[in-house]
Amino acid sequence: MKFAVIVFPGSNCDQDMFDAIRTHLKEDVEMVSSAATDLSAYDAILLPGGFSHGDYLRSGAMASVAPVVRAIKEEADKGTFILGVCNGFQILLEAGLLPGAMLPNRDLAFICKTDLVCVANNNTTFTNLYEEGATLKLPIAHGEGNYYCDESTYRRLVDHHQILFTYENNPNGSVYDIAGICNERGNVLGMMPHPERAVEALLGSEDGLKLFQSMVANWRGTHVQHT
Amino acid sequence: MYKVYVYVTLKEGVLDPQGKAIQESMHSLAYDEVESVRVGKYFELTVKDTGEIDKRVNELCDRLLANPVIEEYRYTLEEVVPN
Amino acid sequence: MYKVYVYVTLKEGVLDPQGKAIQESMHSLAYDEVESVRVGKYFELTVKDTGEIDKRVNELCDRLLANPVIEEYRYTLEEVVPN
Amino acid sequence: MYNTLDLSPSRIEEEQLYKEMGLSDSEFALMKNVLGRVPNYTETGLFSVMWSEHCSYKNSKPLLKHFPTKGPHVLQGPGEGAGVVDIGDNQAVVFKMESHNHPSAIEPYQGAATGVGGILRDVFSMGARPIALLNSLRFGELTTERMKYLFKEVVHGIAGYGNCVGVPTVGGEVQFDRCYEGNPLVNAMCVGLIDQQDVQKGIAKGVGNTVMYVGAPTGRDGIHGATFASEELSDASASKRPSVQVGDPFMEKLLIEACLDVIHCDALVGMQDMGAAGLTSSASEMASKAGTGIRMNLDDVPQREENMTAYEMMLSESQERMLLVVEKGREEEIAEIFERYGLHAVSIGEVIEERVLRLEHEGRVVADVPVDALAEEAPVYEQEEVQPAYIEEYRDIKYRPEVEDMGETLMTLLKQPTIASKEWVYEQYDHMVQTNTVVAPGSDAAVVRVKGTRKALAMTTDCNSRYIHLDPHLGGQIAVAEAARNIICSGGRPLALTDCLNFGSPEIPETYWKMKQSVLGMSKACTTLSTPVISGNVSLYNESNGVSIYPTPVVGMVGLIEDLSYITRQSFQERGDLIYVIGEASPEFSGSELQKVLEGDYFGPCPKLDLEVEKRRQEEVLSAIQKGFVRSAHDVAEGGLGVALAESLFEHDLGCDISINGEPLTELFSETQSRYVVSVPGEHQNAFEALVSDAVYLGVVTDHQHYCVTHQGEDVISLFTPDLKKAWKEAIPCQLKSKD
Ligand SMILES: Nc1ncnc2c1ncn2[C@@H]1O[C@H](COP(=O)(O)OP(=O)(O)O)[C@@H](O)[C@H]1O
Ligand SMILES: [Mg+2]
Repeated sequence: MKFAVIVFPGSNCDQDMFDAIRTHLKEDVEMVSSAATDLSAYDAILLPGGFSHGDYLRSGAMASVAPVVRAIKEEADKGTFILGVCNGFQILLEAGLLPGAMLPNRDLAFICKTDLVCVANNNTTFTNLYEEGATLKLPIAHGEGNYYCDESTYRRLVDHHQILFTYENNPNGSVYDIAGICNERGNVLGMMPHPERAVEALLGSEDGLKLFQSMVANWRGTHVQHT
Repeated sequence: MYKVYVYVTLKEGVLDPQGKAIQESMHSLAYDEVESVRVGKYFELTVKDTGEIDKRVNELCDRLLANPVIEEYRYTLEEVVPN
Repeated sequence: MYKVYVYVTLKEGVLDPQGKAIQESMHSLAYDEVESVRVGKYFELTVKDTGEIDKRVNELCDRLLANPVIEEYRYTLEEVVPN
Repeated sequence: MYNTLDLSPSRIEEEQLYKEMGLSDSEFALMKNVLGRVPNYTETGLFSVMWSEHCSYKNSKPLLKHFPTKGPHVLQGPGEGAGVVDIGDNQAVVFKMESHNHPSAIEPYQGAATGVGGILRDVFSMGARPIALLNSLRFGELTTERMKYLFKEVVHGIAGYGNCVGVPTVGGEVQFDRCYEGNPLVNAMCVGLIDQQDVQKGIAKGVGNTVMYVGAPTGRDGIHGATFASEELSDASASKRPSVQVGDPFMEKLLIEACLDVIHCDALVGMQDMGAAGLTSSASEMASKAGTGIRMNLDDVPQREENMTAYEMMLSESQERMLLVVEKGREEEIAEIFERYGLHAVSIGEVIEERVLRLEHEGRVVADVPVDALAEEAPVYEQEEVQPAYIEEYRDIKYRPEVEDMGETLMTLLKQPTIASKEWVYEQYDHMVQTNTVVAPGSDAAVVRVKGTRKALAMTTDCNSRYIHLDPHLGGQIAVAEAARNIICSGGRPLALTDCLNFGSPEIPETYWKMKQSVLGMSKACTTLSTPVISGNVSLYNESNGVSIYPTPVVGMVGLIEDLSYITRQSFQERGDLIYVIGEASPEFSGSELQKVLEGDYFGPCPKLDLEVEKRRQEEVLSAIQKGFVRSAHDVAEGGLGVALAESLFEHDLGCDISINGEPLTELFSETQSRYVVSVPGEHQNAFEALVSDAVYLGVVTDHQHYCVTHQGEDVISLFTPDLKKAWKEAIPCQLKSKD
C-alpha cells in the first residue's frame, strides 16, 4: 500500500507521519509537495499537522486553497482514503471536505498533552481494528481544536455515524466532545489527536497504530461495510 | 487604486470565548460599564482597480478571509487618488 | 448605551507576517491586483455611558486592547437608544 | 532619526553624538585611532553595535576566560554560533542559550518569541537540526496584574514561536522572586543534532566568493537592539520602544528546512545568522574569522521599507535573516535550493582580500572599516570589584526556622509558585513534535531519543539564584552541580554546558565582584565534574530603577544516555519499592523556599557543597541506574526532601511510608546539597546498598495514596496524596486567576 504525506509550507508533523508509516507500519510512503496536482499514484493521502502558511489566517485556511487540494478532492470522490490530523483536519474543514469549522480552544491557550479519546464508531475504514468504545491514549497539540458545527449538521453527523472519536474529558470546548469525524462516504477522516505520535511504547502509547493498520487491512480487501 | 477595509466577525450564535475573556479582564480592572465584547478581524487591503472591484473583494472574502460556517464579513471601499 | 468599534493595527514599519502571508496566498489564487494586506484586530464593545466615555475607552485601549509598543488604535462611537 | 547626510564626521565628534549610540569618549578616540580619521555616521554606528557589551563582551571577556572549554569530546567550543559535542556514531549535539530579557520586559510576547527564533538560528546556522528547545524564566511575584501579564505573554510567545516551527519545547525552569519585578529574565536554549561532517562555520573564505542574503527583508526594526540590550532599563527606554521586533516563525520554519538542505551543496562556504547587530556582525565576524574582508552593495539588500539609509540597514535587527558565502559562479545552485522553499537568496557582495568591511550605497562608499577592529578589537574592561559588606555578615548568621506543623509546612511549600507544578506553562508548548520526546517536561531532565540509535540526550536548565545572592562562589558551583544532578537522575552522563550570565551593571563594583565569583565557582564545578562550557551568552545591566536582579548565571546542560534502557524518571513507579535518600541533611535553611515563606527574604550562609562528594555520588547514582538497581531518581532541591518525596508520588498517585531518624525539620526541609531520593526494587536492595555509599533507607512506596512520615514512632506528617497534588498542581493557575 502506498501512502502520500502532503507537505504544505509550514507543515511540521510531516516527518513524524512519514516515520510512523515507514518505521512502524512498514508500508511504502512518500512526501508530496502541496504544489502537486495529481495524486492518483497513492492509495492513501495523509495531511499532517503543523502550521501551514504559519496559520496566520484561520488554521488551515490558506493551505485549503493550495493546488494539491483540488487533487485531494478528486481522490476523495474516487474513494481513496484520506486522513487529516490536526492541521490536516483543519485544512479538510476549510476545504469543505468535512463539515463544520474550528474555533480557538475554549481556554484560549495551546494545549499539548496525552488525552483519553473514545472510539465512537469502530465500523469504519479507519477504526475497525479497535474495539467499540475503546479508550485510547492519544497526544493532542493544538491551539484551534474547538470543533464547531450547528445543530442540524450535528444531527447529520450522528445519523450517518460520522463521529469516529470523542474526548473523554473535553480539553478544548468542541461541540459534543467531538475529536474526529469522517465524511458520509467514510473515506475521509479528520481528527485533532495525533495517532502518528502514538505508535511506540517508548513514547508512551501505541494506541494510534491500529488506525493505520485498519486502513491497510481495509485497503487489502477486508472491507468492512460502512453503516 | 482602492483601500478596502474588511471586517470579519463571528456569526451571531457562535460562542466568542476571546470576547468573554477580554470582558472579564476589563471587569477585573473595574471597567464594569462594559456590557459585552465581541472580537473580530480587520484587514486593510490596497487593491488595484480592475473594473469589478466589488465582485473581486467579495470573492476574496468568501474564499479566504472569512469562513462562512462561523463568520460573516462586511467591507468598505475608499478610492485612493494617487498624487 | 454606546456601541464602540475599536480597530487595532500594527504601527507603520512593524513587520506584519500575517499580512504578507495572506497577500501571497491571494496572489497564488491569481488576485494579483492586491498590492498589500495589513492585518489588525477589531472589537465591538457595548458600553454603558458613565459620562466620560472617551476617556474610559482610551484607557481600555491603552491598557488592554492594544500594546502601544507595536500597535496603534482608533475607534468610533455610536449611541444606542434603547427601545 | 537624524538626516544622516547632514551629520558630518566633525559634527559627530564636536557634538559628541556618538554618546547617543552608547560609545564613550575613550572608545570614540580608539575608533579614530584605528581608522586614522574621524568616522562618519554609518561607521560610528557599526562600531557602536559591535563594541556593545552584547556583541563584544567587553566587560565579561576577562571573566569568561576562566571557564574550562575543552574536553575530549568537545568538537567546537565557544566562538561559533553554538558549541558542538561528540556523541559517538559520527553524530554530535549542538547547543547554546541566549537571553532576551529587555525586549521581553517591553513586549513580552514578541520579545520571548524572537528570543526563541534567534537561538534556533544559532543552532541551524551550524548545520544542525534543532531537536529541542528549553528556557529559563524569572519573574517577580505573581501578585500584580502586570507580572501576571508578563508571565502569561512570555509563555504564549515561547509557545507561539516554538510550536509553529515544529521544535519541541521539552523543559525549562521558572523562579519567582521580588528582585525580578522590574527586570524579568527570559533565556532560551536550543539543542540540535548533526552528523559531524556537516558542521558549518560562519566564515567568509575565498577571495572573490559571493555574499548572499536570504530570509526576511530588512526593515527599520530593532535598530540599536544590541546597545539597548546592554543598557539599564529605565523610563527613558520607552522612547526606544520600536527596538522591539515582531517574529515570523513561518519564515523561520522555511529557513530551517532550506538551510539544512543547502548545507549538502558544496557550493556553500560559510553561513551565519544575522543576530544582534544584524548585517554588521554577521558580515564582519565572518570576514574576521577567515582573515578576509567583505564588500557589499547595500542597494541589493532586500528592503521592507522605503528610503532606508546605510546606517539603518546595517543596524537593523529584523528577524529571520541569514548571510551566506558561496563559491563564485555557483550562486544559481544555491538560489535554486532556497527557491524550493519559496525563499529568495540574493547576491549582495563579495569576499575581498583587504580585511575591511566596505559598504556601498547609492553609488558611494558609505563605510570602510577594518573587520578585525569591529569584530575583535573592542576595548576590554577589567572593572573594579568590591565584595559587598553583607557577604561576610551572612556567613555568621545561624538561621533556624520556627515551624509547628510539618504537614502544613509541606502543603504551603508545594503551593509556592517556584515549587508548584509548571504544567500550566509546559502544556502550552508542543513538547512532543518530532516524536523523540521520551521524558516530557515534569521530570528532572527532559529526555529526547536519537532516532535510529539506542542513544538519548538528557537536558535541563538550572540556576538557584538565591544561593548565588548569598554566596556567589558557592552558589555558582551549586548551579552547575544541580544541573548535572538532574542529568544524572534521568540516566545520563553530563557532557557539557552552555550558560547565560544574567547580571546587573558591571560598572557597580559589588555586582562585578559577584559576577566574577560566580564565574569562578561555576568554573571550579565544571572542572571537577568534567563538564566544559561550550557556548553561552552574557546579559548585563539587568536592573531597573537602580535595583539589580540577583546574579543569575543560568546553566543549560546536556547529557548522553548511552542506552534507552537507562532512562529514568523522577516519579515512583511501583508499590513496594524501597525508598532511599542519598546524603545526610544538616540544618541549612538560608536561601531556602522555607526561609522565603517565613521571613519574606533570604539571608545567612549558602548551603555547603563538597565537590568531591558531589562527584562521587553522581558516579554512584549513575552507575546504580545503569546497572538497573534504581526504578526512579529525583534530586533534592527547593523545598528539601519533603518536597522531593511529594513530587515523586504525583505522577502515579502513589503513597509512601517513611520513617526518619534525624530531627524532622532538618530532615524534611533543609536544602542540603548533593542529595537524591531514589526508589529501588526489593530484589536489588543489597546490590544497591553496596554500591551507593551514602544511601539511607527511608521506607516504602505504597498504593494507599497517603504521604506518611513518622519520627521515633510518632506521626510527623500524614496527608492524602491527592490533596497535596491538588495544591501543587493548581497553585499557578489559581494565582493567575485571583484578583488582588
Ligand atoms: N519554563 C518552563 N518551560 C518548560 N518546562 C518547564 C519550565 N519550567 C519548569 N518546567 C519543567 O517542570 C519540571 C520541574 O521544574 P523544576 O522544578 O525547575 O525542576 P528541577 O528543580 O528538577 O530542575 C521540569 O521538568 C521542567 O523542565
Ligand atoms: Mg530536579
